[in-house]
Amino acid sequence: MKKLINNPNNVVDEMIEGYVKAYPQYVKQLSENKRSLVTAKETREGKVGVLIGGGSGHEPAFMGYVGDGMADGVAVGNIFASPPPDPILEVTRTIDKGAGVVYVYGNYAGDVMNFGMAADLADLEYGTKVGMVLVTDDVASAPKEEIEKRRGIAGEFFVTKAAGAAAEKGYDLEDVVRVAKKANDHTRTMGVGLTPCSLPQTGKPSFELEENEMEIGLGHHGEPGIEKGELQPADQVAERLVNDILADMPLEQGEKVAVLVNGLGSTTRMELYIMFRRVEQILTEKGIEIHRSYVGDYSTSLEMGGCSVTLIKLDDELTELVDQPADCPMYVQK
Amino acid sequence: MKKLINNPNNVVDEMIEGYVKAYPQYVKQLSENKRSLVTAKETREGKVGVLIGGGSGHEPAFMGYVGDGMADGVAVGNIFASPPPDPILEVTRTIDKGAGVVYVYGNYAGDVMNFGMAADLADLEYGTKVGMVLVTDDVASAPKEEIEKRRGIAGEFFVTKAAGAAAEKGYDLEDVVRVAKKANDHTRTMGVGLTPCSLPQTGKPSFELEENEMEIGLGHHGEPGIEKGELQPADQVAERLVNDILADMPLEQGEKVAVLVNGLGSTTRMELYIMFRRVEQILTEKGIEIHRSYVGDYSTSLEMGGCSVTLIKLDDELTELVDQPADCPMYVQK
Amino acid sequence: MKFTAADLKAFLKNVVQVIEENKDYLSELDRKLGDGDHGVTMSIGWQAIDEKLNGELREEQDCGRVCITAGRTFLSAVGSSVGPLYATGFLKGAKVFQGKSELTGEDLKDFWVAFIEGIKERGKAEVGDKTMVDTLQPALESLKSRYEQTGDFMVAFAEAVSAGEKGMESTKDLLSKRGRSSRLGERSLGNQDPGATSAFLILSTFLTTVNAVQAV
Amino acid sequence: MKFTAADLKAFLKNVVQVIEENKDYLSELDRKLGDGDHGVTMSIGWQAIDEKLNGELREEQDCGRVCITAGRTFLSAVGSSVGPLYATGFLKGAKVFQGKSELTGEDLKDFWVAFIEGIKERGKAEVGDKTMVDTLQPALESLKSRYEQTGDFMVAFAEAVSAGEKGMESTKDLLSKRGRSSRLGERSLGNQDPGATSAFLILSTFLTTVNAVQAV
Ligand SMILES: Nc1ncnc2c1ncn2[C@@H]1O[C@H](COP(=O)(O)OP(=O)(O)O)[C@@H](O)[C@H]1O
Ligand SMILES: Nc1ncnc2c1ncn2[C@@H]1O[C@H](COP(=O)(O)OP(=O)(O)O)[C@@H](O)[C@H]1O
Ligand SMILES: [Mg+2]
Ligand SMILES: [Mg+2]
Ligand SMILES: [Mg+2]
Ligand SMILES: [Mg+2]
Repeated sequence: MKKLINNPNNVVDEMIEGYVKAYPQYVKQLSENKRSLVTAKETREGKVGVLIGGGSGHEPAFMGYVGDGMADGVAVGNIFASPPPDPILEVTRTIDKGAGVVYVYGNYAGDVMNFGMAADLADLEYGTKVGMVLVTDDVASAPKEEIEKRRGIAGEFFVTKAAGAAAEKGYDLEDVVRVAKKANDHTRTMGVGLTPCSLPQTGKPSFELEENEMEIGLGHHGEPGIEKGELQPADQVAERLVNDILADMPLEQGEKVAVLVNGLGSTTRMELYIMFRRVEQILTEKGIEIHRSYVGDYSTSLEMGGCSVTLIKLDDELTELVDQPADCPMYVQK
Repeated sequence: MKKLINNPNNVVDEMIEGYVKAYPQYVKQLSENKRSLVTAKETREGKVGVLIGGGSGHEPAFMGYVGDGMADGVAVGNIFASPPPDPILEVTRTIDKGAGVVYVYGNYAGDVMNFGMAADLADLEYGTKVGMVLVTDDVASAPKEEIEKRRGIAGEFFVTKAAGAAAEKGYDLEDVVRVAKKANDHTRTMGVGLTPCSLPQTGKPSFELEENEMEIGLGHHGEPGIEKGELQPADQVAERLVNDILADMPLEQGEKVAVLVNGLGSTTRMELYIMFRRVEQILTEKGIEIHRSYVGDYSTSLEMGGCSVTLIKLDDELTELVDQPADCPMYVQK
Repeated sequence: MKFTAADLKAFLKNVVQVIEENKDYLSELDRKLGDGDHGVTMSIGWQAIDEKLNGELREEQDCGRVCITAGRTFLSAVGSSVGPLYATGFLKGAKVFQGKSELTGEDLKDFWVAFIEGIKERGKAEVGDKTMVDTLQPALESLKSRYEQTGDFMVAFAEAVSAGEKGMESTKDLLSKRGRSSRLGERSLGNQDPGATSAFLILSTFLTTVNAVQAV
Repeated sequence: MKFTAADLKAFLKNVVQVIEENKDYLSELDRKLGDGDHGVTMSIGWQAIDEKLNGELREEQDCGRVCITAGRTFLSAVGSSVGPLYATGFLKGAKVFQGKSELTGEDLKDFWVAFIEGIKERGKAEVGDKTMVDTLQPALESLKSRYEQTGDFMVAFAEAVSAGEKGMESTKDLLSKRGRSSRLGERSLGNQDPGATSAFLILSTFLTTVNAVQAV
């Protein structure tokens, strides 16, 4: 797989270097750990800090979401690998403005351990109160009975948005954790993979699919999904994804959602809008109101082909948080 | 090539349908022609209208750039094909607020003829004054002696930005045309292609490159470029692109630019930031100041792999216009 | 010779079919030189004309109106480079046919002269630029001079088609100067221009159509 | 038996090499079950340890410090799942070695017990979950019981490695319950767990290292 890179071992550091140089008005690198980035703007004393992070290769997630109304800092890991505790800890110390820090991250074994260790150390070494919010939106990753085992994928965007907006509005630690957890509980994602990505170091495709196949429920790192099958027309794929979500999180007529149709990397916007078109039709047929829509690459898997559909059920509080402006390098909302 | 679509003949209309449903707060479809989109907000009487358009398949260009501070309307063509005069004309009529309309479009035979016919008809049928701004930023597409033959590629983003910001600020028709032409004169782009795209109707790759090859100067529609060669490390590719630009548009120490590193479709943000990293180093070494940077997919070629580098030389007027906020479905700047 | 509105529509129907048959070939030529869509574009445009032929043109007897509808329909359906070019051809040609439901050899000659002149005017390309004009211009010259000499449209048009074919083939050895492929320089050598090819297909389809009418 | 700080560092060096040799294999196993990076991750981590071995650990004689540095270095370099797991192993093991520049068989036994217990505690995985614990737990049990019976580390550790190997192989027939592959369900059957494999490589490399020391 051809890539515009230099030494494969340096891709993450070089990416971060470029990123920081591109947006000096938005982000800065911390001194001890170049994988630790925080907002370039002074954050308010007494504001709850929001910390995100995870493996790289998902850009804009996670580093693209540092800025007003979203996260105050991010710890960047190797490709598809949780960051270790050090950079998490350094970010934590920097963004703690006396009101504690909330960690929002995906429910993966590595992230759970590394963020967990960082939280323990933050408490031990600086007495920082840390709130933990695990994202578990991927319906395909475990049955409903084991919902706490589910992984976090594109829906993390909404959870981060809720946490970031709440912190911005002056919620305290407990309340930021509460709404972020509510956002997670109200969020479901189903994805479909068409073509693999490859790690720069191995150059090998992350999985194999025939020229006419798709994989439903494919993981965000190329982990095999729940069902391989013949590639269907976009309308049918959209129906499958939405129906799986609604089976898991039933929505009544009159309920309100925000929708995210997320590209995994190499899928065109054209295809994403064609997918969105059918998602909108299905929801409208069921009398579910779409309050706001997001279509584009919000959380990718390198150059993987495919997309995911995320629904977040909105109550008044979440509606207000979703609507709040944000200003980050890779995502701006007025 | 696998795509999430329905009938290949309907991709453009279905994309537009999805797009309009996703952003009712931003855009609306006109009644006579579903390929005609205008901003959903009421535009000011006496404001110069800015109209963009061209073939589809370049999303976010062009339809993603309708909104405050950018274009008032867009005419969408078939994939890689200029829109015919009808939708251009309908948009023109709708966005003319008495101060005339400026067309910003790429210098392609088809666009020149279709936009030209539309301008003639607008004058004839409604007496609308139309200003024409042809974008010609692609250095690779013709030698400097035939600069007027050059094609428009990613640099159209800056020309649209200049025109849109100027119109927003209340410039008159002549002045919007003047600054947009200045923006074009100050803008240069060089691209590199790694992997082809395919039209939904043919499914055939737009060109062929070996697994270790890249093509410098590749056109935005897969037109062959000026040089095929072995794939180089990102740093060398960046040097080649920037050097070709600077050979064509020399920049003195102390001069100021905005930079756009644009992905062609399937190239990851990671790669784009690695490219940007070297672009920034080269410019900084030469004492050229980067006033603002844009990195991402701003003008794609379906799922083509590769990227382009655009520099716009900024004087005070262009700096002000580049800095002005914008609020469009696929591009927001605070 | 007598060429009726029905024959004109039969010609258009034949083009629809010829374009469908050559769709992939035309796109393939365009992939070498341009953006690979020429067959797709021609197909979209001619399918739109086909719809009109099966619909509102079904009873139309005015050859001028048939051509106006064909031109406008083609343009609205495709835009692109060939939209304005072929549409202008049909619209200019329509003036010759205006109000007529039966066409003489002289009408047909005048139609094609207007058609080609219209395209040249619209696109401003010249012979040697590696465009459809390389097919159309020699066809035009041959048509005019042979018609002048013989007064026989059939003879003149048959020769025009041969001249157009040679012109089309000549594009293989030309450097691109117009359209998307002009950036190619040397690398455009050896490849036949897609528009020159579709223009030849249209001319030769007209020849087969008139021949068939003649033979009846 | 006498195992010095130099021997300990030789062991770590050997692991560096074994991991490099098995990098692609480990990634290949992870591609089947997870995200395909296990070999990449292990290589990054062990290369970082290698740098320390060639640098600040060059003169270090405290076996405890060697293990602390190895653990912290590995963790900082990789994060991931295996970062906290193997790092915890080394950090817990370091306590056993603290202040010692020569290690007895008893020390080595205690080290591996602490190492494995640490990993189990950190990851909370159980035997049968299809993780490295499937290699480590049987190794632990075998090591403890055979050492109790024989008092001979060499004998006990050799058997521990065999038990670990069987455990590793057993992961082929297990359904995933932990880590990235747990979503796979039935489809995880037939594939050996990458972490179970790297854990076995580490154990068996220790065995070869002690054997070599012994042989001198
Ligand atoms: N100015 C022009 N005059 C005449 N023919 C032209 C001109 N520009 C382009 N063409 C013709 O158009 C053809 C390409 O058509 P098509 O692929 O449908 O449009 P596009 O180039 O917009 O993709 C070329 O092969 C050439 O023959
Ligand atoms: N909770 C756990 N306890 C023990 N081992 C685990 C646990 N979670 C994952 N592993 C091991 O980690 C291995 C995967 O490591 P690696 O690929 O480097 O990390 P990641 O899964 O984060 O990509 C798995 O094969 C498994 O053996
Ligand atoms: Mg991983
Ligand atoms: Mg085209
Ligand atoms: Mg073309
Ligand atoms: Mg892994």
